[in-house]
Amino acid sequence: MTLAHYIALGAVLFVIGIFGALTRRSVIGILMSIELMFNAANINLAAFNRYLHPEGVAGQAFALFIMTVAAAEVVVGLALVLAIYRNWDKTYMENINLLKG
Amino acid sequence: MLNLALLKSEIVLGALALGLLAADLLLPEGRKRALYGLALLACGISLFLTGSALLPAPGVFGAGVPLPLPTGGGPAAALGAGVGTLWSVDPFSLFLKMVVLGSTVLALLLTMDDSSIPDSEAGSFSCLLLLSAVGMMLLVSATDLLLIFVSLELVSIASFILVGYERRNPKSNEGSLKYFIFGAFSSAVMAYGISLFYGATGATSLVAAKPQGAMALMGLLFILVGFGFKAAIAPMHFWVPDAYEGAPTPVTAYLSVAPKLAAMGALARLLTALVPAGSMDLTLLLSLLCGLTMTWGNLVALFQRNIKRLLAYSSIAQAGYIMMGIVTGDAMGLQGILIYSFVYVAMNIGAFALAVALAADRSDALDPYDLDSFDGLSSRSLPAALAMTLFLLSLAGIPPLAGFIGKFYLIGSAVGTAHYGLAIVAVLNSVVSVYYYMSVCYRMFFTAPRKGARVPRFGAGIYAAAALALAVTLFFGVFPHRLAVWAQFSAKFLP
Amino acid sequence: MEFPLLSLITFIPLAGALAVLCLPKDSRRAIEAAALAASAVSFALSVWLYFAFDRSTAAMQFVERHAWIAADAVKVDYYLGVDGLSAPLVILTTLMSLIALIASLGIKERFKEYCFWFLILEVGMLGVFESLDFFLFYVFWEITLVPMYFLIGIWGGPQKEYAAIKFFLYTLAGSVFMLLGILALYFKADPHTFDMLALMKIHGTLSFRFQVLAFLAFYFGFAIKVPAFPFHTWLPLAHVEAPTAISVILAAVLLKMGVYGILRVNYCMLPLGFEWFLPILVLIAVINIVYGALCAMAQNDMKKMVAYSSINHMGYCLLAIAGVSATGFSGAAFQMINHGIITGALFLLVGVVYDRAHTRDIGAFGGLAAKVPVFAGLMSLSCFASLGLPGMAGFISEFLCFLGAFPRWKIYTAVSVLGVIITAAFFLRMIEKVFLGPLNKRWADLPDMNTRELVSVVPLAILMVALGIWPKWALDMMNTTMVSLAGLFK
Amino acid sequence: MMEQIAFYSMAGLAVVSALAVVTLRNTVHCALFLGLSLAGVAGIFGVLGADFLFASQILIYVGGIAVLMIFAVMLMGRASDLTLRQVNQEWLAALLVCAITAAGLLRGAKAYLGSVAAGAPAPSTKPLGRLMLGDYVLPFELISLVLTAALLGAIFFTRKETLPSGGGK
Amino acid sequence: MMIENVWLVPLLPLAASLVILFGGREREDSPMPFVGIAAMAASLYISLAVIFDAATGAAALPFEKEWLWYSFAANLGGQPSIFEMRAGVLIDGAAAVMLGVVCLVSLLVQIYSLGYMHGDRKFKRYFAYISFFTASMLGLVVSNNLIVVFACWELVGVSSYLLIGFWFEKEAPPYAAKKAFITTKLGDLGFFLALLLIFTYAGSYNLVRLKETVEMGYLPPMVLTLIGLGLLCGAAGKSAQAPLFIWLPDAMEGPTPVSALIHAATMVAAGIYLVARCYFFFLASPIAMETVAWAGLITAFLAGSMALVPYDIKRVLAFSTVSQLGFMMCALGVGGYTAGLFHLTTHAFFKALLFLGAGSVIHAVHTNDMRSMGGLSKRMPWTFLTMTVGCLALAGIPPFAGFFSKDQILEKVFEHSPVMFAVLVFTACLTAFYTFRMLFLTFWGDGRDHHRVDHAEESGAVMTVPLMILAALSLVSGWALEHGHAFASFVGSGGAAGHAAEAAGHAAAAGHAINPMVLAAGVTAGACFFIALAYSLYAGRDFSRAQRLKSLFQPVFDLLEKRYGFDAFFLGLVDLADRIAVLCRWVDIEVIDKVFVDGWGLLCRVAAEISHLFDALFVDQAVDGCGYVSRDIAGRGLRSLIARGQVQEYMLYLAVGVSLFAILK
Repeated sequence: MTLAHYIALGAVLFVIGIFGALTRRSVIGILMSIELMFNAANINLAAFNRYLHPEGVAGQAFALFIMTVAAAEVVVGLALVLAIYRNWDKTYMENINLLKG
Repeated sequence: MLNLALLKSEIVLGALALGLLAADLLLPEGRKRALYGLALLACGISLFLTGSALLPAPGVFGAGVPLPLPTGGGPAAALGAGVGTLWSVDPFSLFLKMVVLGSTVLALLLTMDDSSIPDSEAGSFSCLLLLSAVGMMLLVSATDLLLIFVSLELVSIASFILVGYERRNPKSNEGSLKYFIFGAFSSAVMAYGISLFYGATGATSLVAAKPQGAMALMGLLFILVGFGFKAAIAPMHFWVPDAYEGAPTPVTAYLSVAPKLAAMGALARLLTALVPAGSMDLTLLLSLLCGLTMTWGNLVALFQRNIKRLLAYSSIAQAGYIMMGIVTGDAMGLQGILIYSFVYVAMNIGAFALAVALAADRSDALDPYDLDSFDGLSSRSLPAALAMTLFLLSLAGIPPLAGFIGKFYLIGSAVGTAHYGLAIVAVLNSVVSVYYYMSVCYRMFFTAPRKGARVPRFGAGIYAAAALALAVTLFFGVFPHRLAVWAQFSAKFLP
Repeated sequence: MEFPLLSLITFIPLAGALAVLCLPKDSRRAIEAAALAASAVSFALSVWLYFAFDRSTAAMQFVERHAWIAADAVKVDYYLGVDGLSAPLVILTTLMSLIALIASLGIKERFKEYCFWFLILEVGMLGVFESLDFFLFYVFWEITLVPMYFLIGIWGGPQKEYAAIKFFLYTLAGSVFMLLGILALYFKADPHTFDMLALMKIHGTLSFRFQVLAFLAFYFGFAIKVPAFPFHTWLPLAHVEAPTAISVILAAVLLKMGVYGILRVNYCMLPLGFEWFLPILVLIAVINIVYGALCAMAQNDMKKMVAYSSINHMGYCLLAIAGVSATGFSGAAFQMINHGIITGALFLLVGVVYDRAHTRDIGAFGGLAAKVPVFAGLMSLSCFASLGLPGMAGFISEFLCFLGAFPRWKIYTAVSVLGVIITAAFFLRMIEKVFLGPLNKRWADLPDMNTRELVSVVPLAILMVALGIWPKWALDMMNTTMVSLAGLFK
Repeated sequence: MMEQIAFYSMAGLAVVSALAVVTLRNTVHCALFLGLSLAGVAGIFGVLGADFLFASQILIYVGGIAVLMIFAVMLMGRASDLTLRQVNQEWLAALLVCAITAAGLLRGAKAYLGSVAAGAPAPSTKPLGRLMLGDYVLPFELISLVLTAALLGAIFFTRKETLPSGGGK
Repeated sequence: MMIENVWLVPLLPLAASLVILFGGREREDSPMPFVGIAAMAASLYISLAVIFDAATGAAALPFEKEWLWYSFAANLGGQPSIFEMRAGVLIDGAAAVMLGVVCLVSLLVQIYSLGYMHGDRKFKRYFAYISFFTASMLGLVVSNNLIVVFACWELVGVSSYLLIGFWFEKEAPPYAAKKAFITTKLGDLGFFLALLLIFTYAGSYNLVRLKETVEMGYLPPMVLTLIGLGLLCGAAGKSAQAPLFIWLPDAMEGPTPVSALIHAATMVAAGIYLVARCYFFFLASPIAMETVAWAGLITAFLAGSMALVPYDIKRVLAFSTVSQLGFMMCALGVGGYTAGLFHLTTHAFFKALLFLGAGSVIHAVHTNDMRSMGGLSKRMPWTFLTMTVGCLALAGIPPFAGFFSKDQILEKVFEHSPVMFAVLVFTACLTAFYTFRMLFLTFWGDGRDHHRVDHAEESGAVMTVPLMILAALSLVSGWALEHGHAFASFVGSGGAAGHAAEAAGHAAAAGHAINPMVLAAGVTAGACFFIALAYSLYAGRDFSRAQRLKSLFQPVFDLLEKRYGFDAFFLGLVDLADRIAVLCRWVDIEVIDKVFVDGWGLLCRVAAEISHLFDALFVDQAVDGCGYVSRDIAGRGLRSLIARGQVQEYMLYLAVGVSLFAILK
């Protein structure tokens, strides 16, 4: 197994995440896609750490931080969605359209 | 070498922010406003700690004697500055920390008189505000991508919540949600970028990194996206108008200044650390983004009829001006970033302060922040109209106001480093910007007041904020020497 | 420390402005007194400047220099001084400001704001002529814009808002390029400096390409102000819409800032660029003269006509500068003063008639000379002065302008002499249509000029005759400087 | 060989589930597949020998985030969600963009074809702990502030409006 | 010595004019005119004293005295330095003579005006203008500096403007005044260019120094020619030479004494005087000389012919002036310096006389139209008598003044070119014809308009006495001055350029000189013949013969009445200028403004629209969403299917950018 495999895997996940983030119609769908993107980053970090820079664990540590941050974002995001859902029963992105230029 | 003591102002502020939460529980329902006072106090303490680190800096607060050049740890250490594992407390970051704290103070002052945030939420609101301030202060100190990422996230998450603080205002919700989605997306992109960067360099530290190769470049690009989002650089600015319009106005004022400046500061540090070291040249990309940011912000601002949106777009353009300093990267440009940050806080929040004051009278209107709030202001309150005029002119960069000094540095550095195209774009943009700034003046001076318009009342907080902002705008416009010397001193500490 | 004469001249109006701001809106008398006093003291000090001015040296006089910003990247001095080019303009500025202020005493609405903006404007104008530091120069240059915007926009005519913003944006567009030029020069100097006198000495180190580009940047800024063809179209609009006193200031002082800049900066600092641009400059000058005059001839609005005549007259200045000779420079410098006085008077007089008749349409009048002889006399006098009648100030300067340009540009000068006759034609036509012939019954009870108007116009009338008969009073101030200016690159 | 089997199975799991996450209509299914995909990623961590990361991934992501998502979906779901298209009309453009990005990234990844792992993976829990409480103590503490802020936000947004708050609109 | 005080000559009337203008109130019986008359008398006294001193040799001519006027920075010899502009007086013979003539005529005109303008509302102002007019002319005469000459030259123009347009309440005078000013100004352009050339090449405006420079041959011939032509241009404007004479007939709209002044001494004389004063330039350039001669010749003939047809008494006189000025110009052009100046002098007297006489007539009958006159000889004997003297002088009948001066001119011209001579002689005969046509029409026969003529009365002494003085002068001046070449030697006493050249010319032309007696007799005979012709045509009750003649030569008459189309030509020119001006105005508003100002704005606007559109696509959604949220949730659900997700579009856009960059790098 070469590093390239891992990086390619990360890239594919990342791109799938982007695709989801760009196309999902529900906020939660977007959130899920973004989680995929974070995971892609984590795979990269872990793989790089293992293959290129095995002398420390900085990459893995970073991945942990990313995980936590992602969790925090999910919390805030879901809370926000919940609040909006409660207010107006809307979880679709394009329905949120009050502000105009 | 942890040197956590260097970060005493952040630590104290963070602790006090949490303390506010505790105080929130203790205070009875009717007395919550006192928390604003406590928050101000916290900022004051932090400001004092930050400032005291600067006190020994000659030529800044003291007499204008020549500055010692920073050589190694010598004078920097004497300033209470130093380097931790992931951060560096140096005059550059100290400067920006004071800017951040200053804008926090002003935003708090505005909040005290703004009706959009219920008093019962004062505790959590000011806690979040202070937390984001902590994030920014660490952001400008950070020398490692890890710390940058985490502090940026702290700022972002606090901001998402702050924007949505008018819970029952659909606009606020919507702004917050858009801001959140876009913020999360760019965080993810940035995280991915950092991973690539880590792969290419083996470290996340800016100090040791020698980025090379396509992967590192791509990593940097993705990291830039994160910063661009935070600093609202076009084309990553789309969240700005909605978030700004939806947010409670003090938050808008705050967001239009502090995170932007902090991100710019961090970006400056990042790029000065990385770009000269590596073999890649991001100047073209950066100057394109810079020009685009200025132009886009200004052109779209021409159409706005809502003062918040207008200032939102104008703040995009202002970010573009500041970015010029990053593009050029020379001493003058870096000083320009600092000077402009400093004065930008004053003039932008000053303008917002007046907008808040005027909107307070328009609770009946469909849109209290419509530009027609300004109609005939000069006949209702000449001082207010003049103050607003000065803020706007300063934003437009008309001398002898402080905004000009900053812009002068930035454009100067562009000319000095032969970025003539960028300089021309910048000056043309400031001409365009005059048009919409003046359209506000037009309403204040040339039109008759709306029927039933009253002499605007200023709460103590708004009054203090506006007065402070005005004083800074005027004083540093006419006597910019101290500021220039301070910025010069501070910018020298960047690598 | 020497007596800071120039600072006082410049900043006394600022003190006046602040005083006006502090006075309550209703106490009109006090506001009038404060504004007039500030302007008058400034004028009195500039009269002192006139007498104390050393006419035998081309060096800067009354120099004041203090460090302002002393950072490494930007070193700016508060650096004032006048020489034979700027001193007369300073005096002109204080004089015209005082006169315009007197003329604006008739303003009824928002008088306090008016005085405030007006005095700020005066500060800016004076500063432009006195600054010897580029940064300071630019600061003052821009300071003039904002008050002008408000003065036109609040107290102007029907299209005032459009005129105001057009003026603001257009001149700002010019001046930002000037800023680029300033910065470019700054970085070319070693050590970097904004000191204009020092920058005059570095042209030897500047490449041709640089000089051309910098020249264009500066020229763009100044040409809009002059205004030189084709950047002149803001002027008629601004003039027509501006209130009388502001038209006066606009014509008498603001336009001079452009010519002053071209002389002081483009010529002195960028000789190669100047040389390169000369053929175009002279062409522009001729167009200004002939085309400006022709446009003026086609106008029915008196104020517009005078405005276009300004374009024509500033063309003489440009032509003279294009001559690159001591004579030409003298001519240009003197023409600036004279144009200020004469056109100032013309605008005042047009204002007088507009105040009474509420129209400026030339065709709407007729035979007024019988009804308002004093007005007719002063107007005719000013018109004749403006068309360059000998014995009046305009003649000497126009003549010097042509004389200065002729050795170098014979054909162009010959063509631009045509402008003289066109000028004569439209002024005489105006006089004929407005004052002569049978009295238009509509104006049967038009009152003649009142004291306030006389007080504002008569000094100018006296000056235009006095300077025509005895130009020594003005020329002696300039001569040495002009000789040294012309000798800069020999 | 084992490694390869493990890698490909885990990678396949992650990718296929991820595709399901972004394409399926039923949001509940999406959330379930997200859990699977995250678990696949956890497997990759395992293959890489990042033991602590593996554990955290299972605990935090699969056990926490994915479950939270499912809850949220269930809470807010409507009948129509099951039938409506869950993809907006820009999917083609998005696909194009993704293809381009993927091409760029994969091209970059090709550079690492030659690099293979040196030695056996060392257990990482201990060094991670040292790092977190050593050099990384500041970000570590900062994360707590991030979580506090997120918590504050979550409380704020989800709290029912109880009292008519003073001064609010 | 009075000559030391000669600078007072122009200044006294100037002071007087200021005093009159600003002193006292405007009244019909204001005493102010006497200030002017007194000043004029004083000036006349000084002038006469100067002439006397010079004639007796007590004062040496030329006399020059100058003061520093102002100094300006100039590039002389390529080196910038301070040039001192000095101004002062330079009196040579010609100047002295002119001083006397101008002062005298002006004094008489002013006295005459006391009667003529009596009762006018702007009585006082009139005298202020007249004094100013005279002052300007005197300044022009005495000045030694061409700039001052030019200044006074222009002031003459202005004062003529004021005086011609004096009755500005009427329609025509203002127009005529403007026409006069602009037309002369047109000529002045040439003068102005000449001035520029002079300073550029000679570096001075001092006449004495210029003369030295020119005579040393420092100036290239081309330049000299151009200078000469420029000066001629100026002179043509002021002295109403072809084709710039169009203003002069219109200038008759002014009060008649003013016409007298303009035509006799001040304005039109200025041109001739200028050419004489700058004669050294012309002498140095044969082309210029020749042009002067031809210009004069053509003018003389054209104007003389045009004078044949009008019925306006002043117009006839006006054309005659133009014609006579042509004579003078022609004389100067052929080298007849003395002759030209001599004719200028004598012409001043008899033309003033004729105009004042005509004024007297007009004053009496209140019309200019000669068809309404006739038979006035009985009612206005003094006027008739003096005017007859004038006419005889103008017609060149010996021993009247005109004879002598015209004779000299013809002699000179004959020496130069027989063709020109022939034309001039013919013109001289025409002169006799139209002069007497006028005289006969006015005074002979019976009154055609009894209503007017019967009420005509002889003017008062204040008007007739000046007439008599002028008549006396017209009678004797020619003879007296011709006697012993007094005039020639006096004019030449300043060492004037012309005189020396003339002496040289005499020697050269001695070969084909004409016998003076033959010439005199021939011309006189011709003149008499034409007078007789005029008598036969116009002396009768009606002028049926004249009408028949007219119908015979209708095209010619038409041409003459249309003034050879010059007026139409200039009007067309003005019209053209107007059209160009309107075009310019249009270009300015529609093109320049749009391109250079609004164009930028438009560009900006377009760019802004584009970026706004972009933002609007994402931000606005072009859906009026405001308020729908709370109202219409269910309906939105379906509609939202076709709506687009903006946030994702932002991100899409961003992703496009990033990915493109990723590929490109």
